[in-house]
Amino acid sequence: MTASSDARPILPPDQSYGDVTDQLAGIPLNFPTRRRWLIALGLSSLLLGLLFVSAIVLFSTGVGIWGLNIPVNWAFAIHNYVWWLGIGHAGTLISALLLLLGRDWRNSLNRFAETMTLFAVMCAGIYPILHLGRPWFVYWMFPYPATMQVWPQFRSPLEWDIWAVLTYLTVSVVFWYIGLVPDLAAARDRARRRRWQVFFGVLALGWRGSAMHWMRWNQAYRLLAALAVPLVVSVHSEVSLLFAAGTIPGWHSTIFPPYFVLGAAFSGFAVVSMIAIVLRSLFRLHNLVTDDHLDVLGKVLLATGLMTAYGYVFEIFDTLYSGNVHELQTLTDRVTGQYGWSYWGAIVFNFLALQPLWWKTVRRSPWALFAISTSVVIGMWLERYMILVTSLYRDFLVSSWGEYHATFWDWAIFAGTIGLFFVPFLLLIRLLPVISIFETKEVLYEEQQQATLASPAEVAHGRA
Amino acid sequence: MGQIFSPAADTWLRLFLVTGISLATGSIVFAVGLARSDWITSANMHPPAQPAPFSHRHHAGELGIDCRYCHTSVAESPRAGLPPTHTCMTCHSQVWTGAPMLAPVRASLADNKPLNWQRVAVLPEYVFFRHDIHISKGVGCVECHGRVDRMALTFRAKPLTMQFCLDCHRDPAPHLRPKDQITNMAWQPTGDRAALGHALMRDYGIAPERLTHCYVCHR
Amino acid sequence: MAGPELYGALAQFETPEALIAAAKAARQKGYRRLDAFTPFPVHQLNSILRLHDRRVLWLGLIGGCFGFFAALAMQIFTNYDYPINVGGRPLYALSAFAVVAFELTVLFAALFPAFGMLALNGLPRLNHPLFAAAAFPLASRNRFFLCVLADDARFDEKDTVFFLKGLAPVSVELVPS
Amino acid sequence: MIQADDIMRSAAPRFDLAQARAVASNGSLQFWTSIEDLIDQDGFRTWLAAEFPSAAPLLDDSSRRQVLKLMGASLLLAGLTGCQDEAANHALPYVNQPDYAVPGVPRHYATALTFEGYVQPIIAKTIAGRPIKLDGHPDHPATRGGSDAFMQAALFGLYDPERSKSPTYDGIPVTWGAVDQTLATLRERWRNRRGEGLRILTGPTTSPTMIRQMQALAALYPQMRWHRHAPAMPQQQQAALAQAFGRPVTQHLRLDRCAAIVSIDDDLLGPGPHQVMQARAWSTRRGEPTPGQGRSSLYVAEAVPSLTGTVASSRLPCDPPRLGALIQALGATFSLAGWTAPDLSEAESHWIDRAVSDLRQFPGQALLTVGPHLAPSWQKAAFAINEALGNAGETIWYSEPLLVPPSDTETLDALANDIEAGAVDTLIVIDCDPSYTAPTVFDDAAMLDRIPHRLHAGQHADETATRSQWHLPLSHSLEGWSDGRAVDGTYSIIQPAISPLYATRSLHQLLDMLAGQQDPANDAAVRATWRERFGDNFDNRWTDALHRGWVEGKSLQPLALKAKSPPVPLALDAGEDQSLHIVFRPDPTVWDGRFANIAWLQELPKPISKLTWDNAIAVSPALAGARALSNGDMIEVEIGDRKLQGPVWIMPGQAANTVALAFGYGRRNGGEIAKSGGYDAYAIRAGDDVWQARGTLARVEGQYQLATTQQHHRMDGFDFVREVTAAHPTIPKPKDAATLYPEWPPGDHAWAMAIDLDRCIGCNACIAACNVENNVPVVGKDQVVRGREMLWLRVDRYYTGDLGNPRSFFQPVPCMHCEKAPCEMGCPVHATVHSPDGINQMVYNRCIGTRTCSSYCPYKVRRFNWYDYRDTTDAGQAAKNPDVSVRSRGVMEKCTYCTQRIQAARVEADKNNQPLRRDEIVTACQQACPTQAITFGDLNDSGSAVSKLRRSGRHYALLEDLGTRPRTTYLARWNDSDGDVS
Repeated sequence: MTASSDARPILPPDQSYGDVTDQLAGIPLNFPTRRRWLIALGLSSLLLGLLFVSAIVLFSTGVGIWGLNIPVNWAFAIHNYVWWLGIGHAGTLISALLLLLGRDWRNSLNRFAETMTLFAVMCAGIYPILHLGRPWFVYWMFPYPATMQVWPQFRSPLEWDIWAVLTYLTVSVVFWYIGLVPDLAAARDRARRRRWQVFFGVLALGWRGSAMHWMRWNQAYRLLAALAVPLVVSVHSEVSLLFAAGTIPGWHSTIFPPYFVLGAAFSGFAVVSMIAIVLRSLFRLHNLVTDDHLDVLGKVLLATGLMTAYGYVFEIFDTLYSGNVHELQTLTDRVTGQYGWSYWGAIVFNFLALQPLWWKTVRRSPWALFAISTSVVIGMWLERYMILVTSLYRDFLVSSWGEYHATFWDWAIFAGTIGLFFVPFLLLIRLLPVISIFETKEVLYEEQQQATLASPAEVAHGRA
Repeated sequence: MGQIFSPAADTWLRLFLVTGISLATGSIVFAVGLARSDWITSANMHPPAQPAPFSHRHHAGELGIDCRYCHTSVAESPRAGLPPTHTCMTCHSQVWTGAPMLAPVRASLADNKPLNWQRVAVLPEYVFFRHDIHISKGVGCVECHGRVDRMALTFRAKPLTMQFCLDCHRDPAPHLRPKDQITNMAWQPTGDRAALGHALMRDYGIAPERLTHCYVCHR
Repeated sequence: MAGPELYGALAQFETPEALIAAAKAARQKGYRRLDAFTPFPVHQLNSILRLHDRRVLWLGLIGGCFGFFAALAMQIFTNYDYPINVGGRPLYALSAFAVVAFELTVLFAALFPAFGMLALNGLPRLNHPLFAAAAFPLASRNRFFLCVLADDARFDEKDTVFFLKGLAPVSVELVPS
Repeated sequence: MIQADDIMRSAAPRFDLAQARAVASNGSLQFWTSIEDLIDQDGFRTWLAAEFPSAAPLLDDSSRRQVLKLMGASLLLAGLTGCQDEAANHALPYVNQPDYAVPGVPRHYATALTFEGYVQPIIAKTIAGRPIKLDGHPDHPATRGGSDAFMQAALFGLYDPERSKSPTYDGIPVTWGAVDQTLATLRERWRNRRGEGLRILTGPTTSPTMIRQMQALAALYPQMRWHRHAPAMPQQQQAALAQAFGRPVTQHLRLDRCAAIVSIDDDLLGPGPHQVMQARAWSTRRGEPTPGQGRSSLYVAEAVPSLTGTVASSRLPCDPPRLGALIQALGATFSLAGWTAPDLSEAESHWIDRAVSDLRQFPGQALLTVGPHLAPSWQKAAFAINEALGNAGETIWYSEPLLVPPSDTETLDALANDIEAGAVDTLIVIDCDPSYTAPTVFDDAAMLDRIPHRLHAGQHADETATRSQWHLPLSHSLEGWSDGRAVDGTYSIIQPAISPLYATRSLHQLLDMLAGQQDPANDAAVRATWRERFGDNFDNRWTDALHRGWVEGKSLQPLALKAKSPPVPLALDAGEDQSLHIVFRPDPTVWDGRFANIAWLQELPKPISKLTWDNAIAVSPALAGARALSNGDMIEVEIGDRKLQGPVWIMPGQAANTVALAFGYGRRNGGEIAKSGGYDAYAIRAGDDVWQARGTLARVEGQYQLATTQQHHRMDGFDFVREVTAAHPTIPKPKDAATLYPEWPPGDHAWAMAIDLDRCIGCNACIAACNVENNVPVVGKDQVVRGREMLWLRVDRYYTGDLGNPRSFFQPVPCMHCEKAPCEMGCPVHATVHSPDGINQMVYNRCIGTRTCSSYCPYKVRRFNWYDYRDTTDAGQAAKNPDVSVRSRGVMEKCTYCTQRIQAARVEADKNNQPLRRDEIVTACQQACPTQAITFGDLNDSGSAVSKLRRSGRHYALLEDLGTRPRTTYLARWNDSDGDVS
């Protein structure tokens, strides 16, 4: 792996491989914070239960239980789908993009970031099915030799969606697992109880860390990373086409793909920061997830946030420049209309709330960063809502203008997906190393190499 | 510490993976096959129980009664029509007057209650099939109903899936016959089938490109 | 000590540097069937142990091409198999097909090398002679191992162990196969 | 529900399977198993099923569930189970097949409906013996095939599951036998008293048979008196005519001859028995104006926005007294003896000047009409002025009265007085509901109870029925024989399209029974009448009349009459009185309340307010502003000491100080749906002038949820509805929208529709027809509130300009069938695609409900089945069109250009290798439209009507610049508000 270009080490180098290994592999093997974990699991399970109940009601009664109507016949289902998927993207970007760029700080974050991706994408993935009028026919979207001889319609952004999301989910799982195997081996070798030994033993597939294995593993891992980056971009661009492909004012714009991708990364990094902050205090990982990490996350958040803000600006410019009467109407409705709160909410939570990040002290303060990240997550949720609803509720013909009011079931299913996200996530941080063990050791190794190369003075400076 | 797994474990693991994968793929293949099987299309299945054991073989085959004698409206109506009890009794008031197997028929006439036949060639309610146009375009009964004249008890002879319909709508020629042979179950083309088919297509003015869009059958 | 069939001799080192030095020495000594085991990838070893294998990358390329053409073929076939006028768009709408084509390209370009890597590495392999070695679990922790395989032409129980001991390892042990 | 169930339970034992089965025939009933349910074959089991109707699986909308449950009262259709049932695995042939019946082939009957005494000639399409579609009789001289919403929905009156199914005494079901016995004793009593105290109350009638029968009764019981009551039909006009010409006459308008029409609050094109005929005539003249001819300008001054006002060249909103002022001004201008010009506001005099100049410009080709509900003195001025202008005999003529006008002793008030005086011994109310429609006529509601013997005959157990000891179920017009005259005087003989579904009797059977006949045949009375009239050539002329749909000859002769010069009108009240003007109007969808139990009409948007399921109190924007009222606020309207409360609806274009109340709601009986909503305007309708009064209104606590299908109305800034003027008679053609897509090979046909916005009067007939033809479900008020109405064809209504007196526009919007349809490329499963002949197909059984199509649709014409809206009960099924799928939960649906009609026509043509005839195919909306605003046809045929219209200068496409290439396009409206289109 190319050496970190940071002058000063991201991790305190005064820790041995052994300690790191025991510390991280120890988390699943003898789990430190059972009570808090159980409480969290309990709460998330309640939400998950709510999801099941809502889904049963939904399937037995119909999507009418939602606040949908004509013209607003897409709302929560689609906009939460976009929101969840966006969150997922950060995981892939962190572990893949930063791997390729050789940003070593990512090694402390990539594992749980990827894990987060998996379940965020899962949450997103169930929405397109839930929102169908006749979900039991969802398999019609796949090309199979049916006796009716009708095939899927490959010009439809929804059809693209299915392929994109499934590809994304599969690749994310593979990428995550391939990266996990050496750590599973480490856990296996640390395990003392038979049950753990078998559990990790099977999962580790008998990884031995032979030089040949490592070489092939490197090729595969970096190749996957190289594929994951364009994949992420494509997936969310494609999701944006779900809207841009329609003629509806407020959707029919070429800025959507980048706009969506950046927004996605933005919300994702926010969630990563939140998880990082919680995990490190939960498992006392301050030695691995350092304030420097938070600092970097803060900077990334600020950067992506500003790009998203650019999106807002350009959207307005675009409309004014086009001068299209319907586009202008939609713009006014967004800013001043019935759902103006979603627009201004997005501005406030996504842009204004971000500004403190210009200050290093804020970036390095877990609490501040956590608060800002939360606001970003909310802000992005509002933004997706705004893009969807404010375009649909007043499209071309004044006569067909309508309103949308989310019902209890809209909220129930949304809350449910949060449970769907956390239950498996909590289970995995309980069962697997939350931070990549071997990559951490690799960083330490490289740092020590640097340290030996560098002059003592700099080293001292670096330690300070 | 020693080995966690015995050497056998690897064999088991591989076995497990292989079976898993083959099951997954196998089930898909199975499902695709099943959809075409008689079990799903209910073609060639055991004839359903009917109020009276009516035999097309006897009436259409042996006695050679024309289909249209009972299914009167087949040429001018979307549906072929089932014979009113009265039609049965035109003969059976003379022949087999006392036959026990005809008791339900007599009862039906007596207390003015229709016979409750079980349908055999059933299409989904969203399929709007029209007998009249098929008859007038030279599609014989046998094309969809099979050799009814050989069925002691009537059963569904063709799958009647959308595929079945489309095959003919896309390439009608091989399924066409002269109008006077429509109800002739036994008819066999003499000479070049293909040539005949295309000649008939011209005569009947059949344009396949108009026959495969959705509203032809669905509304 | 005449034991059973051997897998090889396993030497344990403190640091990657020690391992690298040992590996160099072993090569010079003429050992060819060498393997090293490290808790994290130590790239210098590749050159020292002469490890060359680009098949994983080739698999990626093959997978990509397969996915791309499979996707195109699928979409073009389905559109011509039952040609339907969809919103006046042409049957052969490459711009529309591009999306799925790209997704499948990525999908297979990722799956092939991933599973190829495992297969080439002979994984999963739950039971392996090395797991029997007493010190080997440390290979995933903080120790670095060099193993001279028993099927090396120059392998000799005593000589090899003696040689390895000369490289200042933490320990040396013979691994039964 | 309880009541409904009781009705069924009680009726069930008397249900006659054999009779009902006679109705049934060997028909196509795919829809019966609309998805899962099977129809069983035994009447009793069907009855059981009806006992426990399958409620739609809805958690949160009570009203819809109620509607559907009500549809469940369905044993009536047990008989229909003697049918083939395609998808259920049961097939039930006839026992004896009627000679005429070809299984699965619809039969058409020429017959008629009666409405406010007049007949509406129709063609009834029946399948399997069940009427499934009614349409105007295309050859009838009066209507020429036009429909109105009432005519279209009459079908659902027939299948209304809450119709009375058996006679009841004090609400307890009894047999007709019992009725006969009672009648016998009553007849004895009447005969002894020579009819003293015997009173019969009916609605208005033109039926010769009924008149003959009443005369017969009068002969039997000389003292008997026949009262007539028509709450929604103004009597002032008859009075005015009688006074003006010294004899009762009926006036007839020839709008097709009018170059200029000046209407003082006369809703010529509005709902009512004259709508179809007059709309047809008006539109014929309106045509496509070309310089120099076809000129037809329309000046309307009115208090409440009406359909006529909406299409007017120049509309002037003014409060009732000012209407009088206008008439005075006209009287003065045309120098009626002693008339002096009042002082007018600027707007008023401007309007008058233009109206007068047009009236003068076209002598004999102009028409001045005054609302039939306005003071007779005002109306008489119009007769005189028309005479002065030479319009009499040209654009307006007079004939013998069509309706037998009630003498003063025959009115409802006379009846009330007699009851008061205790002079009434027996009251027989027939097809009329005074205790709902005229509560104020009786001093107290219970007054009826003082009458010893009270019989009520009607189709529902309505308010009057509950006040009568006897309730006798009447047959629906489609079930019984009758006759009558159309508004143009043409006689029609009404033959049943289906034999009675329940143990009901027709009006004429009932009258015969009163005269002492035992169990008279359904057609006996009518035959008797016409045997007399046709004389010896009876059989031929009878068959001919039935076949043709009306009786030839027998049209009215114009009477040569001279109008007495009208008296000088009393000085108008100057209006110091600050109170408001409360005006009463029949409701455009439930009329006087008689249609209130028809869910389909309840959900039909009122033409102007677009409200459904309720009536509201319409106020002007000015008044609303002054009183700080907003839509849905509850207010109390007070006239004298009578009060009612209802929700406010702000009505743009309503006269500032006028408040409009609509009849037909606030029912207390007559069905669950009827009782479901609204206020009862009859409750405060009293005094000499029952059409307008002085009153006050006050805000009261509370908000009321009104269900409207259109929430926004302003079109300023958009050009959805375009206009042409004499100055700019054509719309600039758009440059051909460039497209990246190669053209698809053209099909053998290219279906398209053109809608002439200049002819559309927004009457809703098209929507009603579409709903019936395409099995469009009723979803219930709460679903409409949530924006989920299912109308495939909606009529948008837009305003521009000042809401005090806006220009308003109607625009029917069906699916545009875009050639480059955005919806289609959105669907992932090929569920909406294009056919070679250019139809944007929606394939329900392939739809998985992603709703992408609707999201992408710029016109939002698609409708989604959010719940299972299917009406799976027999009653609901019976009215369904078997040629159209009933859509299940979770699928999208929309206008298909009536593809079932296209397919049927093509098959017929194909069967004998003939090409389709030009303009052969007619869509349901087109067929119903009384003004022929909708044209459908083939673009490949340059001679087709639609192709011609597409070449018109007024032709344009909605949202043209989106490049969707709609096949449904519009003809711009002529804006002749500048006075002159020539």
